[in-house]
Amino acid sequence: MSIEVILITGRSTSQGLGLELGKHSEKYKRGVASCELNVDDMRDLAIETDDLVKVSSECGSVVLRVAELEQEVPRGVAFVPNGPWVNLIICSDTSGTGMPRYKGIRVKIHPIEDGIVGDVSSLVEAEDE
Amino acid sequence: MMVQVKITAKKTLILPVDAEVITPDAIDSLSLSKVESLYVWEGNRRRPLGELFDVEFIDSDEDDALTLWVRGDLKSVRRIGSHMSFGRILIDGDVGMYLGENMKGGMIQVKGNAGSWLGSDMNAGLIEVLGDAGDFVGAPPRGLTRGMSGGRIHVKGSVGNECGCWMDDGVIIVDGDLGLFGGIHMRGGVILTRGNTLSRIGAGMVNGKVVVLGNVPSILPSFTFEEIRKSTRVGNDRVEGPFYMFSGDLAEDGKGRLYIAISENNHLHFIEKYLEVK
Amino acid sequence: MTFNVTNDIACPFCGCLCDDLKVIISDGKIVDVKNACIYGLTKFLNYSLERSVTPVVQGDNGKVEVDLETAVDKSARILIDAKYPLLYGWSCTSCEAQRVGLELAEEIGGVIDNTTSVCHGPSIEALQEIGESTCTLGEVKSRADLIIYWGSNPLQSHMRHLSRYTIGTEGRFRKTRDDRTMVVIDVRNTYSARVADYFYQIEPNSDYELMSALRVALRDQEIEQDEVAGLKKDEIYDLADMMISCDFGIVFFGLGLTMSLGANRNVDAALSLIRDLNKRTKFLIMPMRGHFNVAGADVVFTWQTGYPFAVDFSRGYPRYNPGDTSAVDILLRGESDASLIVASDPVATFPVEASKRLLSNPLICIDPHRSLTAKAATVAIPSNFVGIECTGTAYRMDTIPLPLKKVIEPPEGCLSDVQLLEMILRRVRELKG
Amino acid sequence: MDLLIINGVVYDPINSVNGERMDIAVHNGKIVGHVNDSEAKVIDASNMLIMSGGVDIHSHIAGPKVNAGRLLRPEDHVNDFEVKGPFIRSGVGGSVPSTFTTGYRYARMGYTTVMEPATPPIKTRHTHDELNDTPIIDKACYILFGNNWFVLEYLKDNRVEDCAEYVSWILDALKGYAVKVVNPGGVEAWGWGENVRGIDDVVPNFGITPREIIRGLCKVNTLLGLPHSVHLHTNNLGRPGNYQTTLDTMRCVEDLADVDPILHITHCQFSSFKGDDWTNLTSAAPEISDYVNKHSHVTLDMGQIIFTETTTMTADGPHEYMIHGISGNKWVNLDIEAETGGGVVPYTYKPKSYVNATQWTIGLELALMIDDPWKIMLSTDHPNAGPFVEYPSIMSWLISKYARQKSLEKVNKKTLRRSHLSDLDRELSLSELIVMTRCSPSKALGLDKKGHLGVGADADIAIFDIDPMRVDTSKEYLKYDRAFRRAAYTIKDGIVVARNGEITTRHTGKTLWIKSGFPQEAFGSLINELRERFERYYTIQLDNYPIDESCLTNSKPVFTQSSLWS
Repeated sequence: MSIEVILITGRSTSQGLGLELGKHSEKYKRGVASCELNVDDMRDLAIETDDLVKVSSECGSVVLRVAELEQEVPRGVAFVPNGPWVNLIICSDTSGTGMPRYKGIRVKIHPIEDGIVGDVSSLVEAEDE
Repeated sequence: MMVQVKITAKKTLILPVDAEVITPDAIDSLSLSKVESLYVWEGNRRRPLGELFDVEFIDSDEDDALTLWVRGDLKSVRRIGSHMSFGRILIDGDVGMYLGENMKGGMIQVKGNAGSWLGSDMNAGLIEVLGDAGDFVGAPPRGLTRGMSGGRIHVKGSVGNECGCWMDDGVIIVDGDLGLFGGIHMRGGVILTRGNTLSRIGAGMVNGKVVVLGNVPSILPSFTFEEIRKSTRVGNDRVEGPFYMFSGDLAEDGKGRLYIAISENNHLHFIEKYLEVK
Repeated sequence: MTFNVTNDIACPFCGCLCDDLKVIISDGKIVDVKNACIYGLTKFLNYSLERSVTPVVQGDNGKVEVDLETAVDKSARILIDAKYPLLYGWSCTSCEAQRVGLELAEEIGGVIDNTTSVCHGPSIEALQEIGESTCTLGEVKSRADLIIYWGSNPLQSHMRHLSRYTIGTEGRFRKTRDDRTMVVIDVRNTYSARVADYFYQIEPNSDYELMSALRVALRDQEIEQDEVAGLKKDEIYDLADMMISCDFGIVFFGLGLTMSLGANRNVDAALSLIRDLNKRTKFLIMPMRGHFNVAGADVVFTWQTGYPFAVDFSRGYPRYNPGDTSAVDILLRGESDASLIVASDPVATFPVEASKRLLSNPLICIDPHRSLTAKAATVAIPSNFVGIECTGTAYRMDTIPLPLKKVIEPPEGCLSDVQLLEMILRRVRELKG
Repeated sequence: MDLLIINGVVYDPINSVNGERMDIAVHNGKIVGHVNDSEAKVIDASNMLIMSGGVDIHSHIAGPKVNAGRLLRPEDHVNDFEVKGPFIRSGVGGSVPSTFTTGYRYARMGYTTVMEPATPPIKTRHTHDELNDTPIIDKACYILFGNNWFVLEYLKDNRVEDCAEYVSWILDALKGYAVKVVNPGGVEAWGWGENVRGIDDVVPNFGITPREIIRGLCKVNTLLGLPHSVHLHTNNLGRPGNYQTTLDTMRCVEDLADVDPILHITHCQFSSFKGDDWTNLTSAAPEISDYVNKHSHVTLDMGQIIFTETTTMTADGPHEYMIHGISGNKWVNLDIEAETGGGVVPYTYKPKSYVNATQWTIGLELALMIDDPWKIMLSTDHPNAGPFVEYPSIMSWLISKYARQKSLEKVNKKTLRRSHLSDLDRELSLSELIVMTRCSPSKALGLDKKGHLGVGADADIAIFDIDPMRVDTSKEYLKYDRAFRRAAYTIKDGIVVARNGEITTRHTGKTLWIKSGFPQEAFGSLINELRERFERYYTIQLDNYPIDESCLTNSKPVFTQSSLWS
């Protein structure tokens, strides 16, 4: 069972604090490798807070933890804080403006039982030339 | 007896290569060694053309204009045909950005895909791309609010965003799809796309015409539906409709016109109720 | 236990650059900060938690700690050999360091770009075609009776913006909160939306359509569609009336415009809307700049090279075209063959495709944090925290320049960005002969 | 390193030397009587014209407004750039060059001192950052006071001495050189999108008129003994019929003048319009020059139009919005809290445009109809009326009737019929031209070491490859035009910095500013009195407002005498 939503990325308190508390801290990972969904969408996916979901766009996919709602998220929208995890599904094409599309991208979300949230240092390996 | 010049990239070029000397104007009436000693830039190194490209003069019996036949992996080779005013350039594969920028005449044909800013700020001449093209087709350099002022660009594939940005005049034909903001800030000229478009076509246009034969997801609220038109002129030939004709962009008191093929856009049929009222 | 308090400290975190902080130090450690928000407080109290002090070089068999001269020499050699080096970051360091960075980029024929290109770069690309009617924040404090936050959530990203500059202030001509109206236009019902007088919740990726409708309403023409961007036609007319009938209105816009569908053109429409409004009343607009000195990076880049970011020196003179010479595009096309990252963490902020390319070439990182970029770097050189351990100049989001002060000594042997960059520049010139 | 320049034809009007063959000796950056020529570097200036380095009294080269112009117009730079060289940093030109290029291009033209005429106090730190990156030339900045809330409040209550103390503190704290006034009261009204019409219009919310602001600041200027007079951009600038306002402005301070001029009307061309609207715009140069000829308390600079594409930028926010309305070009507006405003709009002056052609004649008529060259200085209000690199074409128009005639053939016919220019036969002599480009600006700025080649002067020297004895300024103006564009030698502080258009060494000029003679504790009480209002009007802390002298790479304080504290 999966749904298609519009992904919005942005600042969050834990993301902002993480910049100063260090990006290797557990607090940063818990706060930033997370995804907020509207209550009705969560019901459709039969998931609750702290479950894991796989979020995939046309450029990649990432496993995130379903977070408690810090601020409101409308139906059909998902909110994920800026950070190395969400960057796994952000496309690098900037259509000539220098700015990749960080907000308003179409993604599929489905629950995933055995997924694990990647550790921050393992997320980005060198491009194998 | 006209000479054809064959220019072949020696290796895969990874670093950005500025090759604005690859034009008939720069090469005309030069000896082979002179052509090879023209300078190009590979990243921050200035290199003679001969170091990166094999140059060959071929006698051709056809008496048409000087032709440059450019081959090899040219994806990162930019500004070919820059400020060109006569002759022809034939490109076998893909080619990099700014192809034919500020072109004043002559013809360029690309068998593969072209990068962004294709025919940037073009005044005259013809560019034909058999594959796709990037963003900002015909657009001016940053900050200028007058773009392509003439000439013709025909892309058989699809193009990216802001095709024909700040266009003053000339014709752009896209057989494939048109990206976001097609014809943005247009002041004149015509854009025809046989494929579909993304949204916001004609945004900010003050004049000029965008003709779409495929599907248009939506029309900006700052355009008003005028009437249904049977056909419309693109360059010197006619394209059959029927079309919904919109005028705008009202946000700029614009007199631009959008021709949207009715057959592919039944989601717009609701506007026909305005026909009786007008 | 001796306390000493340094006053009027500028906070090196976000574009608000609040300069009324009081930093309390006891026994050589910062123990408290008055007037700062949670981000500023956290930075001052925890800046030295996750930091390295000695340079590290990626040897054949793993990382090796080296002295500064070795790290500087290796960095200089990487930069000289590179045929298209990318120098990126610059927004979280001082203007003085940015000036040395520009001289280094020119010396090695590289491309220098700052974090503007993935923040408000599209805003500048739009400004360069439309212009911008703007002001400094004090004009808002003194005169503004209509304050609109569009695609921005200040209570999350610029926590003291409301209390220091807009609805929470007492201005010469706006004494109380009732003299001002606050409007939020956003996709989510955020903290900021909850304190607004009016909240317009719009559909994602529809800012451009809403602005088109507003500009039609502004010209007293009819909006033909019943609903635009998720708002009823009448709501749009009401918003247009509110904008026309105020004495002094301002729109603060954030990454909601620059990062969603239509990035630069969303800002193009916003700048045009504000320009047209000036025919009817006094209206201004201001981007909510993120990092504490990203505005300074644009200012310094522009006065030295004529261009605000994405400046290519590869032909010995400045060239500029975002989409060609901007960091993410260069990395996506795999065109750079080395990189120097200063005061930024692109491995954590860039899309994965771009950051992978960053790691597949020699990478030099100058940063006080133990960031992802620093951990992956070929040469990682730790530096001081600007505005805490060394002085400098920074520019606020409305380009007002402010002095950054030194409140505490840096660790032994740890130098500032300016000193490190000057050492590398000197070494580059020695090696080039 | 000593320098000996021999066999040159020297023009030094201040020391009444007008075309004499003489040698000039330089030691330690100063002009001296003689040097022993065995050690000195000798420059053979045979058949060459020698004068002191150029002094530009009004040129927007640094600061927030100028940088907004650079940012706004990448298209202005893309085709005009300078490549990195042995002694030069790379940069871009166009109408608003980058800072390095600005310094080099002035030096190549033989200019050695340039004044940035408009910086808002709260952003002057930015202006000094840019001046530090403007090589070779000496420089200073004028600080904007005409719409400053503290100034308006002091002068409304006629507290002239308190206002003088405040102005002296600002100049000292922010390292400024002179008092600049732009559309006094009008830019404050622009904070609400309004303006003031004439000098007796009351400024909304402040109950004071431009006349009172101008008179108040002239009194302050005299009280503080500042080297330069008040530098004024008049109300109603760029509006048909504004010559009346300009005359009223000059009259309203007549009674305040004693020996030295009390007021400098800058870029006066823009303030000398007659007629009711653009269609019947005519030149008011006769009226303005008649008044200036009959009085000695006013100096002017031209603001001469060049027919080219340029970028207008001024603190006069409402004026720039008007230019946006006329031209439709992109518009930047920059209102500054409690102090001033600003605007930037690209604009192209066309010879075929009746208005632009008339503006072009007004500037030249002013220069030719004002008899005393010490009262009218050469300027284009760079880049507003045109870029400074075009000064040589203005010089040609001034010294040669034929040069004017050639350009008159290209202008709008209606302008040709109506303008006085075609029947003005006066041709300035070389000495008069040198007065307008070096001597009178130095005198007006109180720079006694500049503008002349007498012993003790700064060794800022320009040598041009043209023999004034043999080449006639009137008929062979083209040769002078070419010579003035690229000095054969430019010498700054006794060092050869440019040679035939090539920069030959790295050099950083001085930044001049007025060190107040006020005792520090006097400032202490002023600051305490200000603090409460400052916290209310501004969004930065009062103690972060001043600039430390260490922020200037080459600081040169200038000391003044004032009755207030001696």
